[in-house]
Amino acid sequence: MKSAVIVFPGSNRERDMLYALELITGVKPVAVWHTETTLPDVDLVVLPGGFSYGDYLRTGAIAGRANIMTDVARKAKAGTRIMGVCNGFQILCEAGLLPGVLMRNAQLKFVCKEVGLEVANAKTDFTSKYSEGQVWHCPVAHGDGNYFASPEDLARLEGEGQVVLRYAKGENPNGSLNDIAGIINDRGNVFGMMPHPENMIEPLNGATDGRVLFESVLEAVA
Amino acid sequence: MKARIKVTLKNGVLDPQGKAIEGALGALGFSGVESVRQGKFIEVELREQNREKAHAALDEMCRKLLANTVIENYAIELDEK
Amino acid sequence: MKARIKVTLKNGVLDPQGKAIEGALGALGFSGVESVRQGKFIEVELREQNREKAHAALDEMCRKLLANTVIENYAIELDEK
Amino acid sequence: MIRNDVTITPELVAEHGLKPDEYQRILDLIGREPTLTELGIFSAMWNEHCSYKSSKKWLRTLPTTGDRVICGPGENAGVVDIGDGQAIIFKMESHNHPSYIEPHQGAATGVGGILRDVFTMGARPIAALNALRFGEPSHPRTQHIVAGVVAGVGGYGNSFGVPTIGGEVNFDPSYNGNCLVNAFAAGLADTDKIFYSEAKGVGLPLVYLGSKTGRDGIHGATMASAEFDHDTEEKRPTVQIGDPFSEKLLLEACLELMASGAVIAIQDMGAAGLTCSAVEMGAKGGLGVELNLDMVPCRETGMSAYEMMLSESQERMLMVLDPKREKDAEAIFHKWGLDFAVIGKTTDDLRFRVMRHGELMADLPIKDLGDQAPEYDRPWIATPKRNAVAIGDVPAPNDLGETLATMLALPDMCSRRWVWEQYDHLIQGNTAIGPGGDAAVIRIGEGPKALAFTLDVTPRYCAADPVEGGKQAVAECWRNLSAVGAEPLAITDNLNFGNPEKPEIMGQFVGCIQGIGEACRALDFPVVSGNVSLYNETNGKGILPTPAIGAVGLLPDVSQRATVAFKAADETIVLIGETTGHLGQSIYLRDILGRRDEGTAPVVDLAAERLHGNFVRSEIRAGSLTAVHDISDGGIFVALAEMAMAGGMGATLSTPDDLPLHAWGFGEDQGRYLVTLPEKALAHFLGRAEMANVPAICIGQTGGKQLTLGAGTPISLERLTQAHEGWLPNYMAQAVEV
Ligand SMILES: Nc1ncnc2c1ncn2[C@@H]1O[C@H](COP(=O)(O)OP(=O)(O)O)[C@@H](O)[C@H]1O
Ligand SMILES: [Mg+2]
Repeated sequence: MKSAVIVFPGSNRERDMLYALELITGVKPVAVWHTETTLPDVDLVVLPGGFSYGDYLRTGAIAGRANIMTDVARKAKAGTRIMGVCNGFQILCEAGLLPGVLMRNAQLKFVCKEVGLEVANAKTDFTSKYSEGQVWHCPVAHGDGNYFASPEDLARLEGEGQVVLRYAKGENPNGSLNDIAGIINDRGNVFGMMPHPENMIEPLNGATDGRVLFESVLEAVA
Repeated sequence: MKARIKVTLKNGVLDPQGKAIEGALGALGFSGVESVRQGKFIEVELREQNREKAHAALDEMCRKLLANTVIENYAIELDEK
Repeated sequence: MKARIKVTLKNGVLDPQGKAIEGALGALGFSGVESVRQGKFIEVELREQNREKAHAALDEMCRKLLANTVIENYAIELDEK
Repeated sequence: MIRNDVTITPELVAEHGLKPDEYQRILDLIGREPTLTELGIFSAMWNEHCSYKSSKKWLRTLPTTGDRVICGPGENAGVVDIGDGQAIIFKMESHNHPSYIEPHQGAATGVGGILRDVFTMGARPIAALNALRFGEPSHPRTQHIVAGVVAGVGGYGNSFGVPTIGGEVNFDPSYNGNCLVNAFAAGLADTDKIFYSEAKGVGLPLVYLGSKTGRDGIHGATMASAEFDHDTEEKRPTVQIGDPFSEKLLLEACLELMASGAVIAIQDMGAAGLTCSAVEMGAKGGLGVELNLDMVPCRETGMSAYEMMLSESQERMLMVLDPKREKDAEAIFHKWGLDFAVIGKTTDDLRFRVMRHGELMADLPIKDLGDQAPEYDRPWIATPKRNAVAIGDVPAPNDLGETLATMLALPDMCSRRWVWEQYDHLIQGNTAIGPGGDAAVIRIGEGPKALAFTLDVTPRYCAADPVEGGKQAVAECWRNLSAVGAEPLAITDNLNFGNPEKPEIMGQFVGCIQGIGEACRALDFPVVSGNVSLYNETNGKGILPTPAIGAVGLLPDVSQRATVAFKAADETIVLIGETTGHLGQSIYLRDILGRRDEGTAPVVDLAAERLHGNFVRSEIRAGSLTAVHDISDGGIFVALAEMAMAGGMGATLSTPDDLPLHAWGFGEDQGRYLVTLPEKALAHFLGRAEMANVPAICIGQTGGKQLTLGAGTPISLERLTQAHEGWLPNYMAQAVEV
């Protein structure tokens, strides 16, 4: 599987993502600098975590309008799989590729800890190797992960099975509506999540639950 | 020309910061605070001297970047003169 | 009574947010932006009906919580009426 | 604009923190009255913070060399060889005064400064830690300072992208007017690609990189050396704002530039920014420096030479570049969106010249600015020894279990989860042991090698007995590293004290250094970098002597590491080390019985320390232990409770026959560990301990959901956990950072 990771000024989990992708897919991913205008031809485009542009103004706002995002939108339309993790999720929302927005955590504090994630939809390319309702463990590390969408958008997301991951009961770390941790677009190729599966891939991390997500994509591509 | 832009959350949009400030004010002993909403206040200095053109440019800046119109409203104020 | 509070950075205090927005506006093709400073805009709804008392309370809220007076200035505006 | 040709009055000299005899020294050195810019330069170079004038004499007594030491104190950070052509580069630094004035930004820029020290030398930061000390919880400013400092430390490190993996938090009334924020950072580099600040070559361009210069923190360095009084408010406008985003860009740009081979020398702009960095680079290289300030990228208009030389704007660097590579270098910086300007050159005449608008604003002998700084042998009085407390004079608690619960919920003893959950401790994906254990462990690259990190000091011991306290701080670090299975390599220190002009305070300082030096020599644990923060006093009252130690250890194989959590039921708990029931200066005496500052500090037997640590480490590496925890504050009972809470499993202890239970369990004797192992392995283990001459006794079994402490009433784990986890979040519940 060929993959690309977009690097914005202020991205800081791109190295973690590059490492995870290479470890799990066996192919070295391409790092793409934000000023580029075209993405390479790949099976998966990843927007990694971090504080692009310092997360100033709004998280993901400035990166959401970077040069490369025009091609991300084009690729999304053409059906390429796109995944945003943490800041990447925030950027996809700001760029309008996913509905809603990630607001400041309800406690107004950055939160880094392991949480349980419940698979709300196991029929996506990103979660097919989990089972529906399964709870797996994954770290979160963010200050703005509080998912919000208009009542109409929310109803649509829930109705169409576009809510893919939820924080397990009682473990919502940020006040997200409906405990939403990850969503997918209606077409099923653009996926965003706040937690960091790339930091849960080898025994050193305490568990390898996050690996399954990458393996799902790998299987979908094959 | 100087401009001031107020970006505020739309009605019905959750405002965790406002809520927390409200709580904190209560804890500090301020009673009678019914609600708090937090927004942004952006001051822009423009080379443009024509008020209309300046306003049009600022409006575009707001729509393209300064406000997320899914959740935010904005208001532009230009310096007198 | 409704009040609006503008919290802005003092002169000379570094404003990384403003700087980043300035850069982003430039990259989006807006020319002629000379400077951007970002502040906060806080709307407070108070039960107090007496203007003077409301102002005094708001002033204290600013000093105690809403503004960081080490680096920020604040301005209070009360609704007409 | 501030003029340069003002008359230098005694008041102006005093405002620059220079004493009359120090000013006379300046007059003698340059043979004329200085210009205002020159006075500013001298005040920056000669204040306590930059010149170490009160501490130098004593710092020289510390051991700073060793087989693995590549570079000791004197550079931006210490460099230690970890094998395979790799080095770990680390240092700790204080940002105490700025953090008291503006907790969030003060702490943030403290973290920014220490990260810069590390990557200036060519290292990519892999770990950050922080030692924090706040006033008593009931003090009206404490909550605000805790909230701001923690948000500031986290905000900067999280955005920059370094895992913040450990540290310390203490509360004490002596910090009411002077909080301590000591930030530690470590980075990884190849031993053949380390960069130093010594300029080489005449006529080479001096390049300014990073953010623009503003009027931030002018007089910040001077402020850091002045005692606070009630007019502190007046000093406020000197705060600097941190911009972690720019720092991250600066990191990437610097590393890219270094890899390109263009960098000859590099120095970050820290305290007293341009002045200190330019003087140091020139003086170290035996070269003069000429600056043209008109070329300095400025954020504000109309800045004078004086202001530019003293500005402490953050996220800036100074480099000497290979002139042939200037264009490539500029391209790299523009790619990262950072300012780049040639602002001067090296010369062969050993003068430090500063030009502004074509005028010579300063012309000083560059070497003398550093070498001729005053150095004091300040008078000192040794701290009087405290009287010992006899065990018989210390009553037992009514209910041992409840007392343990109370102890675990004390401000100094409760869980720090509220703090570390605000720090990204997982980024970079190498965190093998995060916050909450004895030492944090970070894998190096793809392993199997790993490094362990810890920060420690027990200020109440240092106050009671500076020498023993100094020894104890080093020994506890050494113990924490050993407890995870790491070989202790080297330390950095951050010496926080009150006003050194008072002989009693100077006595604390001297005693602590003696103790630190003694422990470092006995444990082969050299000091490779450090920082001194003096004048931590408000209205004449000094802080507890707080020589924080930061230490680094090496694990050859990350899979051979130990953690504190109990792993399985029915395992045997073994106590390593000698127990005498030392209750002097203990948490039990101070906080349970309210007998503050009573008794002698526990004595550290360095030979025993070494023996026990080496034994525990070799057992961890042999895979014979299932859990390991060192014993520190609160004694055996607290250590046991921590292991139980971490593992979600209780334990039953037998009753000692030679000591009262409370003295045995709450005493704070040094050089001890608790370890667990399967019962069937016990006999062999005890045999090996005996062979090694290490005291080891079996004290109980794991299992169940409660702690049974000898004859005491059992207490449930749930109750202990609630108490332990509850205090800090409850205390901070009302604090909001807008
Ligand atoms: N400011 C802090 N930041 C991150 N971790 C911290 C901080 N303060 C304490 N910790 C962590 O909490 C745990 C307990 O701290 P402490 O009681 O000082 O440990 P020890 O007694 O082993 O030195 C340690 O793992 C330590 O690293
Ligand atoms: Mg310990």
